[in-house]
Amino acid sequence: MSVLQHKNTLDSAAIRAQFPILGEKVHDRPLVFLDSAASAQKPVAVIDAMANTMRTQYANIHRGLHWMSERTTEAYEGVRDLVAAFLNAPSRNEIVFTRNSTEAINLVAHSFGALLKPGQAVVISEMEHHANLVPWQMLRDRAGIELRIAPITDAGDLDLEALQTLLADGKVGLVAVTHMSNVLGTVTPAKAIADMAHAAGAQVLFDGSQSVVHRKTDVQALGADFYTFTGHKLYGPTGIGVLWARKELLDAMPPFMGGGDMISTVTFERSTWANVPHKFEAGTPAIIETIALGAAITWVESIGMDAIAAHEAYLTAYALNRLQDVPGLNIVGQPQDRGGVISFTMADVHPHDIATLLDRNGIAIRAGHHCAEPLMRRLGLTATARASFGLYTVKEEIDVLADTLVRIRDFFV
Amino acid sequence: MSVLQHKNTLDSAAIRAQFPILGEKVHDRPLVFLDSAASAQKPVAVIDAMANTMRTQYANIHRGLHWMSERTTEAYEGVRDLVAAFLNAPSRNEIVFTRNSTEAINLVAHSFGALLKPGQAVVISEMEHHANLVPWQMLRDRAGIELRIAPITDAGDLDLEALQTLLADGKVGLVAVTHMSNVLGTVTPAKAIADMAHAAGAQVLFDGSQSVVHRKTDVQALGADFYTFTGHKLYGPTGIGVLWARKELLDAMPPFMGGGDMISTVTFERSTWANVPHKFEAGTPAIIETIALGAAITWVESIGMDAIAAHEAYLTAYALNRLQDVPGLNIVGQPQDRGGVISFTMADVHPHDIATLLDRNGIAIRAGHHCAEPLMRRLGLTATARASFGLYTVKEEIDVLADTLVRIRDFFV
Amino acid sequence: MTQVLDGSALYDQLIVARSRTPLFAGRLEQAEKVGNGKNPLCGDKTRVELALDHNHISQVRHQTRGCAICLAAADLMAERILGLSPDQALKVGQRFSALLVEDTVPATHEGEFEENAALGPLMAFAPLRAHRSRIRCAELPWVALKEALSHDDV
Amino acid sequence: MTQVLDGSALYDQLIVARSRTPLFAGRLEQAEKVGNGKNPLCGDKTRVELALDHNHISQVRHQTRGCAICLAAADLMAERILGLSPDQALKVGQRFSALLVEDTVPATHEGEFEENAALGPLMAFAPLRAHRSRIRCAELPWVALKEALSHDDV
Ligand SMILES: Cc1ncc(COP(=O)(O)O)c(C=O)c1O
Ligand SMILES: Cc1ncc(COP(=O)(O)O)c(C=O)c1O
Repeated sequence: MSVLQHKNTLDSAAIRAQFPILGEKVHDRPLVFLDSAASAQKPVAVIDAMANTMRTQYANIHRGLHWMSERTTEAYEGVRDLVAAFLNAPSRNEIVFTRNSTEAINLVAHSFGALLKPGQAVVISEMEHHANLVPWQMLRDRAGIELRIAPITDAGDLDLEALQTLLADGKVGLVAVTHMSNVLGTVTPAKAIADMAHAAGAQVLFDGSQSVVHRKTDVQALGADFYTFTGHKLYGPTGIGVLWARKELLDAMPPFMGGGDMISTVTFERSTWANVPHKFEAGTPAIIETIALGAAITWVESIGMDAIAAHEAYLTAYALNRLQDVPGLNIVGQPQDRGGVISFTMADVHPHDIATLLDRNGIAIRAGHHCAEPLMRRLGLTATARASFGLYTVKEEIDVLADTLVRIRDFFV
Repeated sequence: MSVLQHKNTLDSAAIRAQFPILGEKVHDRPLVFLDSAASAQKPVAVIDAMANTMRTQYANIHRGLHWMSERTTEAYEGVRDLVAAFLNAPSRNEIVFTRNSTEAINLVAHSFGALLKPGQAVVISEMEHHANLVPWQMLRDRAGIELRIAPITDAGDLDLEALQTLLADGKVGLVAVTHMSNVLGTVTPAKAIADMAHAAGAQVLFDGSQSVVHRKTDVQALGADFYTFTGHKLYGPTGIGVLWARKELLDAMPPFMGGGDMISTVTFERSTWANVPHKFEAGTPAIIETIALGAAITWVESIGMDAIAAHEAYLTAYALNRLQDVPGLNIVGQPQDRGGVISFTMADVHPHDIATLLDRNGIAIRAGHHCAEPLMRRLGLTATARASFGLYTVKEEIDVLADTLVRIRDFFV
Repeated sequence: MTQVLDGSALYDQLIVARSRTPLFAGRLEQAEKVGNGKNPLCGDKTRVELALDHNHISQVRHQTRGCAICLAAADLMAERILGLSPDQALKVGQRFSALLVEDTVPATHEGEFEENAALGPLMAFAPLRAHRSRIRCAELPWVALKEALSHDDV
Repeated sequence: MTQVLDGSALYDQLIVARSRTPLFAGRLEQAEKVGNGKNPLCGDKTRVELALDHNHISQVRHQTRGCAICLAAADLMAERILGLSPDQALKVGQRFSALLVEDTVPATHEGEFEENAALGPLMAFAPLRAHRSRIRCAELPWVALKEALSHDDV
């Protein structure tokens, strides 16, 4: 059975009606938003959750003894339960709220990094987003940790044999790889990677920024030790991200930032830290955004991650087919398992010109190095154009994309 | 002229109408919200700015070549101009967006801290919030920096003579003190502190979390080198704060977190950093919240910081008067210059019981150590009750507070 | 209390009275079991001292620095557990926790809670359920008790 | 271009033509002034080489790897500055920047811009103002030019 035979199981009209922005026009054309991998649009449920919090029930949390503070604390802490269930984490106390995925990874590089010893190594892959690369470089330069790069195959899959070789000397303390590439769409074989890492005595971190959006995530089934994601790609607000880690690791790690709420007692001489997860949440957190992330998760789950995955698999297969027919178009990467992200180039047309001309026609895609410069170098490119899909994307939008690409090519050649 | 003669210059009815939450009831009583120092309520202008962004104009910023991204980038970067003007900063490029004040101070402790040498010292004061204490302890323990504590007087003012003594040996690299105490309400003599610090070769950081809300801030007139504040206390959303620092300092400081958007070029071997302020803004920032912070600043400035300051000075004087009449009530601190924050204790009634009984009557105050445990110890207390005022606070609310406190005292004694 | 002050439901007269004049405050001359509870959020603390006689609590004292809820909870706990076996005392504690945390007042589960686990005057704390931030004030003495009873020796 | 593709206003025929077939691509055998421009955001880069004769630009070549806007901007810049003095060339550059950044197309300020600063074919880039993220593509060659002219020697 070809993937093209997947039934489109979502009620797209009803879903799209939940996203006010999808009714907007851009350059007098209806908006075709194919840049969800950069950041997704927000459903009414999320917009209302934020507005209602600010309109009816808001105060600073945790230390307040009054009604508004108690209720806001409950709403905030309730999202920890939602996120734990969303990731199938063993405990709500393993959920740390951060600004975004980037901060979550920096937190691990700082605090778990402090437990690594000079001479130990961290392995990342050739297809990492800068968010899962630069923090490890900074750790390397600060702490004498070796940084090893697991190569990818020409098809855009992680080279597991090469990874095995990198793990062989037993020096690796952490394997930190993406669970889904934001450029190639590659979904990595997380369980296999975790097993290899664990067999070599290493912990494993998955950057789930892209993948949690598209499929059901189960950190226990994946064998993950750390998992990160970012709210704004999951139809939630900006300013909120998540680090999940095994409690035992969080307990052992020193705090990242100091301040209110992360302490147990403070004297000028010495402070002691609050329990996990609060040890890692210094200062007033993104209260309103966390509550809205909860609304996003509840909303996405009401649709169902499996239905979303099926819808996007259908769309992706359809798009790969349609784009192959565009003259001069070259799809970058042929991974074994791909999420709803497609990078491409076009002979004789620079990706920036593609993006601008699509934009003139109401179509939003991304062009550039996608915060993955070393991957671009590996691919021998300086930039690609990238179309990415969300649960609100429909087949007709892919048709508009493909048709417009044909015209752009005609225009330039 | 007594402060009680100040005219109440704000149109309080019109202002209160802008805050939907002020119409709520708590335990069947109208909400009297006197906990703004912990976090302020949000006007419609802020709520709408967030909702409108998500409804009509949103995408990830900086790297997008399409209309939604360009417009969102403009809105986000426009707030840098607004904040620069709000603080009278010399350049928009000196404005770094953070999650909150806590992160801003941690950023300085990490990145400016990296420029300090073992044996150098940082001076803080006895009345710091944990946010301006714990990061410096962590720096001390990590980098062999000495942490010196400038005492306060019994009235709750910074002891300038003692500060002078702490600076005398020329080892101090940074004086980091609050611009307004969240417990005592003390407004510190920033210019005098800056002059003393500079004369001793030290830089100076002011924690403006409380003070920017109440008065016009001019970082140049204050002679500040670093200044921090937090959006949620300034009637803005959670998840957004500000670090201002002189460009020369920001240029010299290494980055705090690594990731997308803060780099210039990345190879596996080496990355180079983007220019200031982007060097300090890794990953997708709190886009929606930054835009809403801009709305908050515009709204507050439309009322006028001077009018707000006058209103709050009037309220504070009125409250000090009214509270003095409550039997058994003791106001903590008599600083020379006080913002709209009053801490108090009551003979025979624990602050927590005060807070709970006020709450039963619809009145929200805070009770506890206010994230300033060492200050509590200095004052010989474990907790205080604290009432704090915002621009929407009215005299009648202070009357309700004072009357209810009399009844609480009767209830317990 | 004047009638305009709302809070009487929460601060039962018994709570106010015991916080003002505790009956079990102080220390034992010969404590066999000691436990401490501290709430880092507010600095409140309590120390519970016990003496046992034939596996029954024969004497209790507490030293408590805290709010009215915490003080009264310590004092009423002391009164309630006097004469119980350690197991019975801990069962009362479980039931007290359930009272504070659960949405409905727990009915006596048949068999599960014997008569000795009845809450009696501790029911005065039931309205705390509406003030979740204060629940730990009432639980603090029970935390100390648990610590006292989990130690094998002093 | 078919009529349904919107973008003709932005991608003037001149821009498309010059990006496809640049007239000033390549290197000079004896460059007196060299400047480089690089856009780290996208990796586009350009190298501008000049020869001067009696303080007038007598030869220009550019090597550009970039988008159509950047390529055409480099080529049309080369054409425009040929024969100008360095000062005149930089003035054209200023005026070009103003064209891209300001909300209204800059009128010729009396006296301020001489005839030689007229933009001519560079006016093709005016619609870029509506695509702010692309402005730096058009400015890149001018950045390189500025660098070339600010060096005292090669
Ligand atoms: C004086 C002072 N500094 C710092 C902070 C920390 O602010 P935030 O929690 O928003 O980081 C606060 C507020 O809690 C404060 O009052
Ligand atoms: C794979 C991957 N990792 C990390 C990130 C960083 O996410 P954020 O910018 O929200 O921190 C992104 C998105 O930009 C991503 O696609």
